[in-house]
Order: sequence, then C-alpha cells, then structure tokens
Amino acid sequence: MWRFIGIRLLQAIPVILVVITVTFFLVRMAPGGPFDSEKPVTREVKAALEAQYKLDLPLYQQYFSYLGDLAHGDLGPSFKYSGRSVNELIAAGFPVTAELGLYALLVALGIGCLAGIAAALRPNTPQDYIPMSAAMIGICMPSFLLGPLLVLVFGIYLDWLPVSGWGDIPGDKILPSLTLGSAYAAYIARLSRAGMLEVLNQDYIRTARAKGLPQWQVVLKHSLRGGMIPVVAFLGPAFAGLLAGSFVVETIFQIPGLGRFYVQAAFNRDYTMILGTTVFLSVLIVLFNLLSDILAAWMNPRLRAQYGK
Amino acid sequence: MTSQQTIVDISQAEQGTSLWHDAWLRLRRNRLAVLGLVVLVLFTAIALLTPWIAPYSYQAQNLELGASPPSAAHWLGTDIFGRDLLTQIMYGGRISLAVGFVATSVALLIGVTWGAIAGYVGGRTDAVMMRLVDILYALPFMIFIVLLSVVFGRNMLLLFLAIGAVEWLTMARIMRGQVQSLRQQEFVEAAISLGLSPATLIRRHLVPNALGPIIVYTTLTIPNVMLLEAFLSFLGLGIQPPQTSWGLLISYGAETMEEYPWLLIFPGLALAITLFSLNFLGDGLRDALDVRGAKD
Amino acid sequence: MVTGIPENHIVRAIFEGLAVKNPYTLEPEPGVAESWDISEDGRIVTFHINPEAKWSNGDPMSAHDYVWSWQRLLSPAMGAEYNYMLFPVKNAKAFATGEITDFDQVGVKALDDLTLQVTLNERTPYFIQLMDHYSTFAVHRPTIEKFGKATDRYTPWTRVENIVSNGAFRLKTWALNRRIEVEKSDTYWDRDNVKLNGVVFYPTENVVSEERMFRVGQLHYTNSIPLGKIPLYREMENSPYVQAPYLGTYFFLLNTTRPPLDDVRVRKALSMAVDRETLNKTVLKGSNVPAYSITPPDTLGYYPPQLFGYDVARARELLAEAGYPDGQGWPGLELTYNTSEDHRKIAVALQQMWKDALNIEVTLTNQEWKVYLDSVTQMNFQIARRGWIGDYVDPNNFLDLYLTGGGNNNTGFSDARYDDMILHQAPQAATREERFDIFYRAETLLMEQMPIIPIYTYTSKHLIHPSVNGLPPNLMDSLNLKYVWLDRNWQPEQAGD
Amino acid sequence: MSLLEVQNLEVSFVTRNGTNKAVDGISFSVDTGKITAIIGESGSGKSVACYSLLGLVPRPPGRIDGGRALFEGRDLLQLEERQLREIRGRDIAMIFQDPMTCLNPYMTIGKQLMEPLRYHRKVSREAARARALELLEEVGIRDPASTIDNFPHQFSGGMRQRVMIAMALINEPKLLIADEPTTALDVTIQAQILKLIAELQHKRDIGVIFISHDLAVVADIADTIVVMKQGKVVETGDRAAIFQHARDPYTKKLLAAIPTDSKPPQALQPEPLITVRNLCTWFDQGRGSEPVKAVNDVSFDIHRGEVLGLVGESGSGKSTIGRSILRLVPVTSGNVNFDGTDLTALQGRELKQMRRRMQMIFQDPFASLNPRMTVYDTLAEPLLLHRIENRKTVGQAVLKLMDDVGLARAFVRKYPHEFSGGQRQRIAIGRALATRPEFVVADEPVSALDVTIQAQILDLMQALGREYGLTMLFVSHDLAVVRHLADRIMVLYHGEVVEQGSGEELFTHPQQAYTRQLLQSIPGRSLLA
Repeated sequence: MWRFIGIRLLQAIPVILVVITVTFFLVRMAPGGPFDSEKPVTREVKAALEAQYKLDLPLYQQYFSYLGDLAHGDLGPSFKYSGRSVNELIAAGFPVTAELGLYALLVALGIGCLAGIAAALRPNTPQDYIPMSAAMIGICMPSFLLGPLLVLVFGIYLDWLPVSGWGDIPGDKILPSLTLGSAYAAYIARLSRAGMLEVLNQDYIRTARAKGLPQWQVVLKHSLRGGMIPVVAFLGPAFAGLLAGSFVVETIFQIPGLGRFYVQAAFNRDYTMILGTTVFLSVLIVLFNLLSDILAAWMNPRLRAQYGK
Repeated sequence: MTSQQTIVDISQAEQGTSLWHDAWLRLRRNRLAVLGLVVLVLFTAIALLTPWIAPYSYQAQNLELGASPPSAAHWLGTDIFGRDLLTQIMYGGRISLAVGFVATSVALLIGVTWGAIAGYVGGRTDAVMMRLVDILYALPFMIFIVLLSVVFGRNMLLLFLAIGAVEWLTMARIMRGQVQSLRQQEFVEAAISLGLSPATLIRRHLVPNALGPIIVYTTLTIPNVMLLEAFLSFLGLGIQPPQTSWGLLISYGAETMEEYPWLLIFPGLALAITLFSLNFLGDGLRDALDVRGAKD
Repeated sequence: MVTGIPENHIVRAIFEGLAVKNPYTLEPEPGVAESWDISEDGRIVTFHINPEAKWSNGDPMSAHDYVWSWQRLLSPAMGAEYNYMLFPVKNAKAFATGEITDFDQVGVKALDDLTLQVTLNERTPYFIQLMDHYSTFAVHRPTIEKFGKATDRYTPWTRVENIVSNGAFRLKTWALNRRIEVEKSDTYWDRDNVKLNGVVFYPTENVVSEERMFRVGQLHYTNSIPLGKIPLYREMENSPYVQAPYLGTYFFLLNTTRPPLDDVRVRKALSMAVDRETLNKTVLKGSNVPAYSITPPDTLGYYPPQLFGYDVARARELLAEAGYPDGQGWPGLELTYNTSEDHRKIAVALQQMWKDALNIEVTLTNQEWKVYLDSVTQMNFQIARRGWIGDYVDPNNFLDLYLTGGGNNNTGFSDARYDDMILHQAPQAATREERFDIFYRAETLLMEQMPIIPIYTYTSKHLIHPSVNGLPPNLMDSLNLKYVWLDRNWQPEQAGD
Repeated sequence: MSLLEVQNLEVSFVTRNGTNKAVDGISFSVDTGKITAIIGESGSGKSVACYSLLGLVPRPPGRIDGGRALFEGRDLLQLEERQLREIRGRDIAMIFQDPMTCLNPYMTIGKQLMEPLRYHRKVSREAARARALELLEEVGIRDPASTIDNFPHQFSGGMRQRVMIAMALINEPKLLIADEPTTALDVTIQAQILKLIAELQHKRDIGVIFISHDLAVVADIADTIVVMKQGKVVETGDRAAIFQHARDPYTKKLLAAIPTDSKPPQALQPEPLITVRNLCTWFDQGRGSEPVKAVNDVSFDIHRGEVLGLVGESGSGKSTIGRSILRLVPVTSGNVNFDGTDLTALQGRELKQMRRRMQMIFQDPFASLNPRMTVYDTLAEPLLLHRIENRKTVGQAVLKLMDDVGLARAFVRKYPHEFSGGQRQRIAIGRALATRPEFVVADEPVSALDVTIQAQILDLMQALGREYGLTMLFVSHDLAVVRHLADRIMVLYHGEVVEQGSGEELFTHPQQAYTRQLLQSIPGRSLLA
C-alpha cells in the first residue's frame, strides 16, 4: 500500500513541475501586466514597480528564482494585495473553499446516492424516470442560473435563508452548498444508479435473496458497497472539480474563497497568485485523485489485498 | 434455432459492416429515441433555414419597444433592444447547435483515439499519455483561453478547438477505462491471433464495444459545451454581438430573470428540449448499439 | 497603497487629508489642516495643521509627516500610480522621474511642526481639492519604517494589527474578500462629530448580488445597481434609489491614425448618427445624461460646448463626402470594448444605429480587461470604449487627456494650439471665467476634430436605506462617513461598497 | 408423503417479443433423505422451475401460470413474499453454480455465513460464529478459526463452494437445492464436492434437488433422476433405471454423449511441425515479489496431423502454453519452432504472416466473439485481412465456412448473442479455420457446453481436423474428452509436464500419482465403465 502511494506521489512530481512551467510561461505570455490599469502609470513608475517585484530580471532568472522559492514553500508576494504573501492568501481562501466543497460534496452524495439507489431499485418506472430526468437537468443547469434562482426563491420570496455571505449569518452556507453540489448530485445519481443496477444483477445478490433476507437488507448490506465503488472513484475528480469550479458560486454568494481569489488573480495578472493557486490546486487534485483511488481500492477487498502487498 | 438451410442472397451479405444499419433498425423501434431524433432534426432544419424563415431580422432593434412580454407580434416577446426573441433563439440555435455538435465531435475524436491508444498499449505509453491529461486538467483554463484568443485572434474554428481541447480529457479517461476492461476479453485475443494490426483492432473491435458510456457522456457533453461557449464568448473568445447563442441568451436572461423572465425561460426551454432529445436519443442509441440488449 | 474606487472609501474612512470635501457642497473644508493660506500669485500654499490632529496610536500629527509621506509618494522606487497628483508642486515631477534626487529642491517644506508650506509651479486652483485624494494623505513614518524601507511595497504595515491611521475611523477587521470593518477612532480630532460607531464594507464584483443583499436588508448602501432594476426601484414609494450627476464621461476613442477614422468627416458622421437620447432612455433606463463633449457639464460651473446633435441627414452627408455614400465602399470597422454587460448593451445599440443611419457595418470585439487595456495603450484598435472619472473637480482633469502624446490620449489626436491652451494659457489665466473661457475654446477645438465620441455623462447610482442620513449625492460620488448617521429605529450599521 | 411435491408447474416469461413458456407443466417430488437430480440442457427450464418455487424468478418478466408445489403441506406458489422469505434460507436452502460470483466479494465469509442464522433464528453473534466455525470444519475448510474472517477472493473455487454449502446448511434446512454446483470446478474438486454433498445429505437426512446438465455427474449420487427437455419432463426414474434401461430417446442421447472411448492410435509423421524447447512463461507480480511461473521449462513436439491433448487443473499453466506458442503472451525464455521458424523471434509483418498458419479456439464462446459483429463480419475479417478472398468472393467463402461448421446460411447476418453456446463455438471454429491454418490451439473448447452439444462439437472438430489436415493442441481439464480426441496426452501440474503418453497408456497404466488422482475423479466411472 505505501509503495503504491509512494509511486503515485513520485509520478505526480513531474506532472506538477510541468504544470508550474507551462503556467509560468503562459501567464507571462498573456497580454497586459499586473500593473496596467485604466489610468496608465508613467514609464518610470512602471519600471519602479517591476523592480520591486523582480519583474525586471530576465524571464529565465525569474523562473528559477520562483522554483527556488517554491522549494522552500514560499509562493512569493501577491502583486495585487500589497503586503500579503500568496501563502497567506491561499491560507485565507482555501479553508472557505474547502468547507464549501465539503458541504457541496455532502449534498451531492446525500441527494445523488438516494436518487440513484431509488432509481436502481425500480428501473424503468417513474421512480427511475423522475430522479434521472432531474439529474439530467441538474447536470446541465449552470450554477450562474441555479444560484440566483435559489436565492430568489429561498432568500427573497420565501425569506428563509440569507442571500450571501459565509459564516456571517446562520444558514448562509446552505444555498451555496446546494448550488455547488447539485451538478455533482446529478452525476452521482447517474453513477450510483448504474453501479447499483450492475451489482443488483450479480449472482451474490441472488444468494442473499435465497437466504431469505428482506429487500432493504439486500440493498444495504449486500449491494451498497459494490454499487458505491464508482461513486467513490468519482469523488476525487469531483472534489477537484468542486474546488476549481467554486468561483462562480463564490462570486454569486460573496464567499471569500480561493476560487474568487484565483479568478481575480487571473484578471489582475497577479502572476505569483495565479501560479501559487495553480500549483496548490494541482497538488490537491493529485492528492484527491490518489485518495479516492485508495478509498475505492480499500472498499474492494481484492484490490485492498493487492495493494497491501 | 432452426437448422433448415436457407439460400441467402449473396449481394446482401456483401454489404460490409452492418452494425450501424442494424442499430438504425433497432433505434426506429424506440419511440422516445425517435421523438428525440425528430426534435433534433427539426431544430437543425430550423437552424439551417433560419435566414429564410425567421419572422424578423435578427439585428433589427426597436429601442423604444424595449423588452416586451410575449404578444401576437412577438410570440416569445422581445429583448431589451426590442429584438424579436423567437428570431434571436432561432439564430442562437445555429451557433449553439454548430458549436455543440462540432466541438463535441472534436472532443470525441481526440478523446476516443487518445483513450483507446492509452488503454490498449498500456504500460509506459499509457502512463505518459495519462500524465499529459493530468497536466491539462491542472492548467489554469481561463488564462489558457485568454491567451489563445489573443494569439490566434477570434474565430469560430478556434472556439471549437478550445472547447474540444477541454472536453476531450474526460472522454479520454472514460475510453481508456473501457478499453482496459475490453482488452482482457477473449475476442480481443482472438483478433490479435488473427494478425490484426493494433489500429484496425482498436477501430473494429474496441471502439464499437466501448461506445455505450461514450454515447451517454457525449449527450451530456453537448449541452455543457453550449454553455461553455457562452462563457468563452463572455471572455471574448467566442462569438460577438449581434451574433448570439442559446448559452449567451440564457446568461443574459439570468441577469434579468426577475424583470423579464421570458428572456430566460424561452432560451432555457430551447436548450432543455434539446438536452432531453439528446438524452433520449443517446440512451436509445446506446441500447440500439448494444446488440445483446435487444433480445435479453 | 491601494487603488480603485471601492478601496477609496475604506482609505478615506481611516485616513484624512489636509483638507476634505464637504459632501454637500464639495467645497474644501478643514481636515488635518485647520486652515490654509494661498499667496497672491497662487503659487504658495501654507497649511496650518490642527494641533488636535493625532495618529491612532496617539502620536501628534506634524508637517514633517507630510514632507516625509510626499517624498515617499514621489520616490521613483516607490512606483506610486497616483504620484502625478503632486506634480503641480514645484520640481515634484522632476524628482519623481529621477531628474533630480534632492528632495529639498521640491517645493514642500515644514516651516515648523504645524506649518506646511507648498510651492507650486503655477497657480493651481484645484490644488486644495487634491488634498482630499488619498494619494496625498500622510502615512505614519515609524510604522512603515518598522516593517521595511519607506518605498517597499511588500511589507505588512497595512495589517490590522500594525496600521496606524489618522481618520475618523480605524481598521478593525480586514478579512480578504469577506468584509472590512472599521470602528470609530477615539483619537480623531473631530471625534465628537462622528456619529457612526463603525462601518462594515463588503467587497463584491457582482452588482446583482449586491442588489439582492440590499433587498433582504443585509446592506444599507450599495455602490451601484443593475440597470434592469432601475425602473423598479424608481417607481417605489420612498425609493431607496438615489441617482446624481457624477464627474465622469463615457465615450469611445477613435483611432485617428487608421483609415477610415483618419478622416474627420467619418468621425463626425459616426458621432452624429448616435441617438444618445434614445439610447439613454431605453437601454440605459434613463440612468445617465447624454454627453456631447468630454467634460461633464457643471464642472465647478464650467459647461462644455455642444457642437453637434443627433443628425442623421448631416451624418449621411458627411459620410458621402468622405467617399462612402450610403455606406458604399465602407471598409468595415471594429469596435473594441472590455467585457461587461453594460458596455455590450451600448455597443450593440450603437452598432445597429450606425447600420440603420449610415448603412455601414461595424463589428464588435469584447476583450478581457487587461487585454483591452493593452489594446488601448498600444492603440491597437479602431474604436474603443472608454470612460474617464475625474480625480478632482476641474475641466483640466478631462482636457489634459488629449495633450499631444499624453498617456491617456490613445487617439493620435495632436494639436499644438490645443496643447498651448491647456498647458500654458489656462494656468496663466487670472480669473476663473478667463480660465474657463480658454478651456471652452480648447474643447471646441477638440470636438471639431472629434477624436472621441462622447456618449453620456456618468451618474452615481446607489441604493440607500431610508434609515441612512448624511449621504448626499455629489458630483464626485464622495462618501464622507463622518457625516453619516443612522436613524435609531433601524438595524445595526452596515454599509457595502 | 414427499418433502416436496411439484405438480404441473408452469412458468413463462413475458417479453417484448411475446410469451415464452419456460416450464411447461412439470411434476416431480423430493423425499426426505433422498437426492433427486434434474437433468437437462441449458434452456430446458430446470433452473427456472426450482427458482420459481422460492420466488427467485424476477416478476416481471417471469410469471407462474399454474401448478402446485407442496412443501410440508403448504403450497409454495400461493405464499406471499414475506412468508416465502421465512422459508428461504431456513427450510429450503440453495447452492449455485459459480462459487466465484455467488459470494459477496465485499463481505468476509464469516459474516455471510452467519447472516441466515442471525436473520432467521435471531441468535447472538457469538453463537452464530461458533456455529459457523463448526460448519466450516464440517465442510472441510482447514483451520476455520483463522480463515473465517477472510474475503471470498482468498479462497479457491472449490473452497468457496464448500463455504456456499456451509452457508446453505447453517440453518439445518429440510431441502437443499443445488444448481449445477460442480460445473465450474475442476474434475478433482468436483469429485470432492459431490462426495461432500452426498455425505452431508446422508448425515442430516435432508432432501436434495441436484440440477445438472451432465448425467455422469449425478451417476454416483442421485436416487431419482428427472430428465427435462424444453420445459417438459421426458423421463423420470431411479438411477439404475435411467442408466441401464433408458426409454426416452433424449435420455439415450444424453447417455451416449458421455465420451468413454479412446482414439485409435495412428502412425505419426516423423517430422514434428512444432518443437517447444525449455519454454518458460512467467508473469511479473511487480517488483519485490516472485514471478508466477505459469509455464516452467516445458519441452515437447507436436507432429504434423497429430492432436496433442494437454490436461491439467486450472492454474496448471495449460492455457498459457497454448498462448505462448501463438505469441499471445510474452515468452520469458525458451523457444518455439514452427515448421523451421523460431516464433519467439518474429515481429511485425513476419509474425502476421505466421498468424495465418496457426489459430486458436477459445474456451468461452460468449467472450471470444465480438458481440457487435455479425457472423458474416466475424468470418469475413480473417479472409479479407490475409487477402485469402477479395471483396467480391468473400461472401461465397463465408457461406462455405458456415456450411463447413454446420451453421445454417440464413444466420449469416445475426449477432453472437442470438446463438446458443454450441452455435457460437461453431462460429469461433469457423473463424479459426477461415485462414486455413495448419495448426490450431483449442483451449477448453467444449467445457462451457452442455454434454450433448459437447459431443457434437467434438465430432465437428474431429471431422474438420481430418478435412483440413489440422495439427492440434487440445487443452482440457476433462480427461474423458481428451482421451476421446487426442493421439497423445500430456499431463501438466504446476507449470510442468508430469507425464505423457497415448490415451490408452495413461488410462490403463498411469505412472504418476497425480495422473491416477485425475483418473479417479472422472464422474460416473463406475456406472459407465
């Protein structure tokens, strides 16, 4: 098991290195610099600014100096938020995004699994069609549409929940989590339906039924584990997607998360912030993919034994 | 099965591969799938004929009229420029359908090929190919897009490519998983022992058998692509006003959903109907191509 | 150092300049300086600092603080974006560009602890106004030096736990992208007149979300409002919607170096074919004021010339004269704007107006903000959307944009007479009337060449909760929180921006 | 009175294509302490009949049309699901065919064993565990205390079937239904399991329904035999009566299908077509662990026109030898010489050329045909690939192949799933022969087929072998089948050859203990010999 994790982590190093390199040069190639603004500054001012952030050095020197800092875990100063380091900004934004992502994932798992299992138990009946149609809409409903809709209904017309914020007013975490989680709930519903259908057709389910077990026990004790494996395998990519895709929701609900920092950084050409966030997210994506693979393997005793060697 | 010998018309037997032909025959029996197909064909036909059948010019503004709810003159109402919404949706459909189908085809082509090769060859090749996919997943998409739009300027072809370049990643992963499991099957071994080249083997034996999940994923990709197009257009890579698309109409509509709900509802409906049609057709196609399912 | 309009509110809440603008009249009134004298020729300004003025750590404020702060602002190494605010000061520009390195030559002197003498290049009527611009505020030297060199940008002196300020409020919380809280300062010289106990600022990029927060009572004050919502709010009784003229102009830059826009007739035809009244009434929901020149009307009593109006017939004539009768032979034109819903609406409307009136095709290109800035600076466009918000109330702030080679010119417009009028004649003018007359003639010259197509004069648009008082609309959209008070019948004090 | 009395049971399936009568009015009975065997081909309705008794046929599409099934005086067919559930697993227990798939891979066997006991008898966890350990001991699991918390994949197929049996017996049922419990097992394991079932049945004095397609399997244990065909019972009788005085022609056909003879010896050509020398095929288990030596230092010759039988249990490496020769798995060392060419050195074009001359027939006719290619496409592919025929003539060639393997020409446009297992194997044979190969590896080509079909396919292979002049490596775990077909037999054990010789020699004078054990495991030896 540890060997397997070790190999995967080793494999991740070149991936992340390439990501850093490509991103580094990509952001530099994009037109407009961090200090361009609507009221352009004089050439002298710009030169002074660039000198302050070492942007006056040759690009390759900047690159290696960045890599050197990175090796020490230093992501550099933010260009946009003067006086703040990228590490600090990520430390401020990430917990929020992670929490949002976690709740969204819980929403997605809760709704998705229930709908998927319900559909799988009675395939090709309304109990199947209705949640699956909803799932289809859920997958394709963009969050820039779903978020405002939920806000209008629950925040404004019904006046049940706050329309924005994060941790400021009780209940303000509900709508963002729902908005972000719904698309993934839909995917999970489809995955768990397919997974459960597959498992329910297995011989060992027949064995369980031949033992005289009632339906709910057959589902809970015998089908769930196998049926959920595809869902678990999807969790890694899903969580990565949630992290990367949370900026729309963060913007709609005024949430001070990493996604918003990231997009602002991209618009501001905050080079160090873009790079820092990209590196951070790609490490996270690698880790979560690994975690979900391990979890999926752990759920399958046979694979568990294989990796255990 | 009867053992009675029947004379078979040889010319009929010569008609090459018949998987698609048979799938078509089976598809025709699936009422929902046919409905989906009819709707899609209808939408495509409308899109193609729009310049001749649109009730209004899609540019003509009537600023004084502004946004008006559905009426006899404007069946679906007008937008804030007083432009006929039905016309806008019809023209938007041209872009959205084109983007949806072409970009998805690009993604399909790259993703299926990439995934099939990685899954079939395996080993180091697979590792390198999939790491490349990982890298592309991790790159900051927005910067990438902005850069593309600047370096290459703005054109539709680029839009298709950009979207295809993003969407093929997941497609490749699915395909790879499918191929990996298919590769274990004996019929693949049989094909190898016949002396088939890897390319032929992938094309003839692996791809057709992996189509099910790919088709389902494709039907989900098309609407996503249509919405992604709106995002790219918003960033300046995609189409430019007064051209429009369903994704753009929906995102404009979402901004004013309280004041002018029809500006959201009707483009949303157009997309939703397309989405359901695609889904019915996709499920139908999957079943039709799954020759085993037809009888069991 | 912070830039941009929303941050401006926060800086002005926790810092105060030598003079502040009265929100009702926009006339300067005492800030850190309790009074000031201006010499006969207008070149020497002497500020008398209020002995009661203190930093938030209790240190008294002194004239030396200003000398040091302004030196810091003007230091080339600092790279301050707004250092030009002090360029009216003698030798300030030379120091900022590194021509001279001795700050003693710059016209800023502390005569004693409480007297600051400033020597200007020439009479600068708007100089006192500049003292209310945050770039000219004093900063606390010991704090800054504790965390690094004076000119280091990347130091943590602005943190809540470190910052020392001198305004009516002081920083309490700074949660990035979440909220910024300020509380009443107990060292502020005029603390008895400060009525709010504190203010909470919510940063937002999304004007739609902002409106929703206001609607459910999460905000007292919004920075803006979505266009589509304006009619709804306007019709409300006791409407919270407050709209007022704002010192800014929305216009399009025309690149006069490229055909077909190198022909003044084409430029004029395009400008005349724009029906600004209808555009404002319909697409813009009457939220702005049609503009026909660059300077907003009533800029401290100055009214710009109006040389033309909406005139399709004349526009067609001009276009025909330029060689494109009824749009024939039209080579096409590209209009660039930065990505935004409202810019798109205007561009789409204009595109169709030109099509209808002149039968010419104009294509639209929207660009991401930094890309757009790049295009504009490089003059890599034909027509580009642009806006200018005045930093101080004076026509000069708008008219000096079009000096030959000016950093914000971006049109290729160049006229020696114009340069002379703005650079030399106007500063020499003895009276305000004479000065405005020079501006009027210069602006006439400018608009005859039409290097820009003015569209509208901005208005400030806010939603203000009925319980909020002391937030009068003004031309600068200047928010002086010192004057604000809440009706006690209403909920806790919050403001958003 | 009988333990179970089934009368005129009728079950049908309602599908889109109409109603299909699966069980058409059958009657039989099971007595306490007796084994009733139900024999029939796949599709004869034997399993459906038994599943329907316990409500295990999914409804829809299944439908019980009529009949009665009296179990201890209660008609099972009239019971509600809840009542049936109480009987299932407590009074009537089942064992299924494939122990690989019938145990839940995600639960330890202990949990699965205890489950029926805990559910039906509400006993404590400790008591259930103790009982489970006892039963595991009884069914012959070594050291149950340390294996009870293992997962199914940690057991071999035979062991898993023992676990299944223990699970079925844990509630002391009165009736045990065993559905082809040995079909997926090796012969030696099969013999053990059959013995175990017979012992347990005897000891507990319970009734057993034993479902099988193979008369030979039940020859030693059944008390009563019911022969089914197409949903109907064609003959019922006690064991002796069926085996010695079968009346029904179908029963006779079943009996005749059991291979008993050995192939008459024939003169071998002196020149071997294939020489295998020191062949090793090892599979890497990743760094650090020993490779699996699937084939270890094996040498043998195959002469032109000869059928070489390769016998061994699963895991003995017999399939790997065939695949190694055909270069379908990478060879670790050693060489394979085919008509003067070293196959292990070939690459690309040359290898493709050689592939035409050697082909393979696979074990599982369900998996070895591309499900999305019609028979026509499957058969045409090798013809076109090797340019044996052109596009114009390929149609005729395909039809000729269909004739050769005994498939109706009308089926040429059909897909594999539309055929029965035997027909599919004919297609696979047709594909293998399409390139007119000199050498064919047949990897268990009949082990997945019913006995009657098995006999037909073996006949076909023999006939075609003669017609095409084939040299063949025939891989099988079934000694009787190999003896029937092969000129020479090689016995493989743990990747190494332990004995070889002609069928007659091996059967009459086995030299090695392992060979003798194999021979003794052949079911129904006593009755058939």
